[in-house]
Amino acid sequence: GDIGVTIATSDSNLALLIQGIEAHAKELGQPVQVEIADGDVNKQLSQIQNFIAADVDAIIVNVIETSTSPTITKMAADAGIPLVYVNNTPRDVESLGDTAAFVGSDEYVAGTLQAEGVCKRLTARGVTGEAGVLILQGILANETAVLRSKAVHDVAARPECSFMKVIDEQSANWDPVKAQDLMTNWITAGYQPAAVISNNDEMAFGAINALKAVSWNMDEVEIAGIDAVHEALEYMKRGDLDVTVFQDVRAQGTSAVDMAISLAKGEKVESPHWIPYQLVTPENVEEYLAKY
Amino acid sequence: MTARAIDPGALETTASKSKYQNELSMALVLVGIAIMFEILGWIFVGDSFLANQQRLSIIILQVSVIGILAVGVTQVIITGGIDLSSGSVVGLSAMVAASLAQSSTDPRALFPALTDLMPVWPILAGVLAGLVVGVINGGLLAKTNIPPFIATLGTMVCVRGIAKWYTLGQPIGLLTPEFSWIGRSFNVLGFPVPLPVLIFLFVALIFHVALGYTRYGKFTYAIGANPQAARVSGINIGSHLIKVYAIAGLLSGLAGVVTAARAASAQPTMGTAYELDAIAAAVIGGTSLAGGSGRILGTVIGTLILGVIMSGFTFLKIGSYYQEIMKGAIIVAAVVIDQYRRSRKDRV
Amino acid sequence: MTARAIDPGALETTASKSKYQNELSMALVLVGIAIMFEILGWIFVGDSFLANQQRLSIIILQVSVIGILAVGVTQVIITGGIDLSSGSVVGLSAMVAASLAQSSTDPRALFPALTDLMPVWPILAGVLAGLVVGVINGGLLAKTNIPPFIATLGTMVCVRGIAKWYTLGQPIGLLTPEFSWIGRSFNVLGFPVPLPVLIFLFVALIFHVALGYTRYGKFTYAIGANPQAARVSGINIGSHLIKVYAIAGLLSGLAGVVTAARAASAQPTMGTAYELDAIAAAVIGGTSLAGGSGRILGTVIGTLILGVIMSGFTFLKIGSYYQEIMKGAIIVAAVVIDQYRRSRKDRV
Amino acid sequence: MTEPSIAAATRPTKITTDREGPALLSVRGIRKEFAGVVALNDVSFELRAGTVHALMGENGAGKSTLMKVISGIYRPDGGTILLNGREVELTTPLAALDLGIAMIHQELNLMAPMTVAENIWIRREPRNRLGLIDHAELNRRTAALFAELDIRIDPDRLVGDLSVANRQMVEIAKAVSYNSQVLIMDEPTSTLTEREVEHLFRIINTLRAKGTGIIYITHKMNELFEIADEVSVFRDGEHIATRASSDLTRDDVIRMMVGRDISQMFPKVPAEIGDVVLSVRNLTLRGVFDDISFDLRAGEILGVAGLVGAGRSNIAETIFGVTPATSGSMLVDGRHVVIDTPRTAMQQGMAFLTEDRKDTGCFLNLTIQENMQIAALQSGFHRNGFVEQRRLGQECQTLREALRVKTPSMEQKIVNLSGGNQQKALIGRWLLTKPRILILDEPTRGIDVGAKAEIHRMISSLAAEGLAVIMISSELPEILGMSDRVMTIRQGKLTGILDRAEADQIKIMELVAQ
Ligand SMILES: Nc1ncnc2c1ncn2[C@@H]1O[C@H](COP(=O)(O)OP(=O)(O)OP(=O)(O)O)[C@@H](O)[C@H]1O
Ligand SMILES: Nc1ncnc2c1ncn2[C@@H]1O[C@H](COP(=O)(O)OP(=O)(O)OP(=O)(O)O)[C@@H](O)[C@H]1O
Ligand SMILES: O[C@@H]1[C@@H](O)[C@H](O)OC[C@H]1O
Ligand SMILES: [Mg+2]
Ligand SMILES: [Mg+2]
Repeated sequence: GDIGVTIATSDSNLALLIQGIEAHAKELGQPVQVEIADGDVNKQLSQIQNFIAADVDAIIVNVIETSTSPTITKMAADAGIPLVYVNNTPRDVESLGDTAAFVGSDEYVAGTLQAEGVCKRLTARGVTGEAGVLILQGILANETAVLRSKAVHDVAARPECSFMKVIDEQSANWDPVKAQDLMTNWITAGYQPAAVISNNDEMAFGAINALKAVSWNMDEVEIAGIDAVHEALEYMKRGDLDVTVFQDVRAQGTSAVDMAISLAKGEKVESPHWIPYQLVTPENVEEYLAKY
Repeated sequence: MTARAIDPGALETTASKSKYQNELSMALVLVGIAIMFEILGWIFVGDSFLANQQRLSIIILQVSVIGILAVGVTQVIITGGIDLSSGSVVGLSAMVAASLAQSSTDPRALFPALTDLMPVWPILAGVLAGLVVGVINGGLLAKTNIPPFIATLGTMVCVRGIAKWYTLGQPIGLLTPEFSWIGRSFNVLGFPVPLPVLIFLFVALIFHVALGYTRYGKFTYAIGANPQAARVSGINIGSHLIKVYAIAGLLSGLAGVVTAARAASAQPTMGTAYELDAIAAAVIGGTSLAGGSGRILGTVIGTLILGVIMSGFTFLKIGSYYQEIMKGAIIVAAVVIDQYRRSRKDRV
Repeated sequence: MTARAIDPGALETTASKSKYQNELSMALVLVGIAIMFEILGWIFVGDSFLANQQRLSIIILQVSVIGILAVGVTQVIITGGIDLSSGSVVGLSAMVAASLAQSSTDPRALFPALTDLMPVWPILAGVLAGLVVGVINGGLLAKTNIPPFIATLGTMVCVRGIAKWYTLGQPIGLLTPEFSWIGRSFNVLGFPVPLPVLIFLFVALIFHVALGYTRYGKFTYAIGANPQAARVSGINIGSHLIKVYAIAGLLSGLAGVVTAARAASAQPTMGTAYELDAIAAAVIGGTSLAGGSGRILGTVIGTLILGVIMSGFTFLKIGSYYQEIMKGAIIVAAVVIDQYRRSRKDRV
Repeated sequence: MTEPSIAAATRPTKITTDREGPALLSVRGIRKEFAGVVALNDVSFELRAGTVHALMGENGAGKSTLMKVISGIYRPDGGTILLNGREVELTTPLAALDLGIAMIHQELNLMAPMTVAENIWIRREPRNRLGLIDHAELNRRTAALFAELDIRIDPDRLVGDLSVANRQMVEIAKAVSYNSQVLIMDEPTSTLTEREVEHLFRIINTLRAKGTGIIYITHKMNELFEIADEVSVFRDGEHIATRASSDLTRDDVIRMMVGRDISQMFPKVPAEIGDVVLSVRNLTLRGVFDDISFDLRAGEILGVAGLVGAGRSNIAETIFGVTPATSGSMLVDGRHVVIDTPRTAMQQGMAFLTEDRKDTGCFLNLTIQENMQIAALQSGFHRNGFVEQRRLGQECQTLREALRVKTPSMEQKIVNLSGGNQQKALIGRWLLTKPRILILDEPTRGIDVGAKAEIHRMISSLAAEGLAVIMISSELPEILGMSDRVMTIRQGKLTGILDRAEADQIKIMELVAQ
């Protein structure tokens, strides 16, 4: 039978996740049915119930809100259908039981890598005095955004990076245009950031656009994103973006399919299964460009 | 005494036959869409769409929250108004209810002293939160002269902000099983029926009666049909609008409680854009945005049409982008077909 | 012939003075809000809100896309309709324009054969995409009897689906510098003015004239004020509605092009919920959802009020939850104050 | 010239009442101002129980405004109102209703999507033990009320489906149902034909006998002498005088209203009748009217008579393309034309003043200027899409003066005009299109005597210049005075076309009644 897949919402990163899932399933000749929940918990629950009604072999869930995962886990378990969470960490990741599993990457690590990258580059440039940092946050209700931002604060609290001072942080809802307006407002508020650290690449693009619009010297500011989407690598090659973190969502998708098939066969899988993040800087950018 | 005096007996029957004619017409559209999915199901999926008990209950379950909102917004629209805040109220009341429904197993409970409460408290709190917003909406309209669109747009933005501020954006999980019980299914005549569905149908029934058979209902129609005439007939428009919006708020609050119970958790973004679906359900069901006409029965049918469309596409395994494209087209088509049927009937 | 013959000259001036009275009243509210931020700025941030050239231009810049949509939707609302599809059209036309504005440095360009085109092509394509949606909206209303809310809700859902389907959810980046130039600033009388701001103001000017001084405008108001009377007066309502919705669609398309150029990239989700802001701008500016009244000047002021609110809070470094809560409250307050001022004037 | 009254003989004789009875309602020193207009200036008058008190005055004199003050719709800027000798605060319509003051409004004020019964009993619906509305009882009460008033309308019909006249009867029944001490009627007969007027007068007489005080506003002089005990005349917001109607002549009233004499009521200018401009052949709208054929010539005024609901308005609407015919044909200047929208009718040089000025006439929230110019914009007054506002403004101004539209400025919203003045502006709208065929449906509805004479003179002289006119009217004197020929309609059928010479009331009544 099918594997039912429900994805939290449609954004570029998750579109890659879908590609990863669909491509791998096709290779294996495994039919999948992908639904997108548009960020609506109710809708995601209904999609899962529809999958259960259609009696699918397994369900892959990119959960919208980690806090809803216990409900989902229970629904699948009651119906006796194997379940794989992907990308977003479920709240009950430690107690998924034998028929459910998780594959993803640790958001906190992403934020940490990103902030460390910025810290290193600032140190290398010889910035020693107070270095102002602005944080562009994703949707604050997403654990992803919260953990990534928290990691930045934690890195800035380390002695070797303590010259980094967070001067303001606001949410731009993962939206590049909102980020652009926010950055512009920050500029006019008189901020002179040494770094702009963004919860994802697309918001970083917005910040870059805003800075370039006022002919800011891009060498004097470190811009960091997360995801290493293709466009980000191009921005990096041009010297606009300085740090990003490669989240291998396609690999997450591939593993999710594999794990779902194993579970459906009644096999045990290792959970949680972490796909590592990788720091991308101008030094190694070519390597990642080659992946696209 | 009119020149074309028509046999009054004949008229009586025409009138009573045609009372639910619009609803009948829409019900036919609903059946038509369902049959379309049934046929497509046999052709493309080799399976029946309707002969699946579970699916039938999901069709209603997944729109029961929208349906509860739609019952409220139908009344608001009949008065000639609109309520854009209902989706945000779902978010707020879900948060408020959930915050009082946490189980003591959560070490990080929001109000550690208020865990493991009886479900009646979170339910009351959630509904009350909705009521308060509704009274504010109604009060704004009664006391000032601003358009309902702006008043409820304002509360929509504001209430969403409050929902996020409540926990600084954090979701609330680990609710007591007693509370999440509201989201579960029950055996009704041998069928498993989810409680949210029963709540929706119960609410619909109550307000079907209230609109059709009480003064509350007559005032609601009168205000929407002709506010000037309502006023000179002695209706206190302000105080009636407060009632109508308060009820809509209360129902949104209830919808929020149901949402939290279904998910056994609450997020401040819950219910985003639900107001549009709720309004769509009402309008598809024949409620006119010009005010003065509409019925809950129609809204229930409109809600079911949305439910069938959502389930149908998933059932047919249609890619989600195509689903969206077709969902838009079908909403329009449903209303066009309905209008066409009605106008043909008029001509005969 | 009347006993109390009043000097007509004197009265005419009252009338012409009062022609822009509503707009004046709203402008005062705008100024009031700006002054409030100015004062709060000095108290809490120790800085001036207004005495910052750049901020002034940003206030308009960040709402210029909303403003372009609002100019279109104002006309639609004046006919008694509504356009919910404008936000989705922004997404679609941004995608369409961006797909023809990619630079050849992108090895994975969507149409590798169509890179490095002159900006006129993507602009035309984006605007055209909007126009097509607008014509569909208008055509639906002209040919069928469905409410504008449903017709444009349908296209809203449908068009968003098409925008996502276009690249299967992928964004389009790496646009040519010539195209992104539309998002840049220019020197006007020594001030750096972003081109989107000029486009917005230009569009506003054109339709201010069109609504006030052309047959197109007079028919638009007449249809909204009383469609039956408009028909009896010889107006072809169907064909006029097609024009109005086509223009609204075209402007949404233009807004999409501007959005893509500003961001130098396009996502299919661009413009989500912009329709609400655009409608809000029009209604804050005095356009009545009942149809038959409203002016572009008011809409421009409504747009600026939204802009000031957005910038003001960021300027005051207020946390985003509070921002949201207060944004809702201020939108309502602005309209309440305006209504209050007007009603007091009526009494005098 | 005396106004003929066909039904006078059948009407009950007027019940005379004690003129010196105590005041039921007294109004003292009322003042009401709207932006730029003093609508009422220090107005006082008294209404006695069991009398009919007529208010007369030119359009815009302030009659409706005063009534709205008394029924709690407007709050006066000054003055007091006493009911049974006690001062009352009439802050809302509800307060007025509770004190026993009910009103029939000049403009229909009904809830179209609701049924007749629901409209009448709104806020007073009978309820059963459960608190739910007892619809059976509701209909029973309506039936009883209708039986008492001898009205025959199905209580279950939607008001929106009724003809204008029937809606007016519903308004009357609703107002009566309040059993109030004071009943205000603001031009109740402007949409009624003789039969209903007679019917209304019977109702009024019954109420008067029961002691109800009735304020009756009308522009129809003959009604005054038939029904009113006392007459108060208003001019420009001021109360001029109150007299017993028996002490007055028609000319006295007019002199008080207008401040001068008006000699000629229907100054029909004999016009040279030219060629046939419009031929209607077997025109049918299935279920509404059948087989209507007639010719209309240049310079001719064709009066159309019929009872309420006979289908006169429907025929006019079909000729003008509002509701296209199901069969039949039309020729303009001998050429077959297809007229399926008002637009195509206008292209043939037609113009059509509709009967219902609120629903199909006025753009209430637009200015007088915009209301007047809209139709003319179809054919001219624009260059490259731009409106030639100056030229148009001047033409409108000329017409406004000719029609005596009372307003401080053309930039006023038309909703702020008195009913009669709105009607004048709408006539202006169609004259501005310079039509060759002018269809008028109840053209002088709600128009004061002075302006009516003016409008008649205007129509008549336009006809003399070659305009062909179809004039539907429920006022027989108007029909007889103005028409070159009279066409009679009964139940959707053409029953006769009479020449001016042979037309008289008796013949017409024979042809229109069943
Ligand atoms: N809401 C309003 N705003 C401004 N002016 C008004 C308003 N209502 C009435 N008026 C003006 O007050 C005056 C009196 O109007 P009113 O309607 O009382 O006249 P009327 O005597 O009833 O005339 P008619 O015989 O035409 O019905 C008119 O000049 C009218 O234009
Ligand atoms: N929309 C409608 N639905 C049902 N019946 C209608 C409708 N319009 C008109 N009628 C009926 O058609 C008949 C003719 O109406 P019409 O208004 O043409 O009569 P009329 O001779 O002009 O009378 P009036 O003097 O009232 O204008 C009436 O009985 C009316 O009730
Ligand atoms: O880009 C973001 C991605 O990094 C995160 O995993 O989910 C939300 C996305 O928008
Ligand atoms: Mg009047
Ligand atoms: Mg008629």
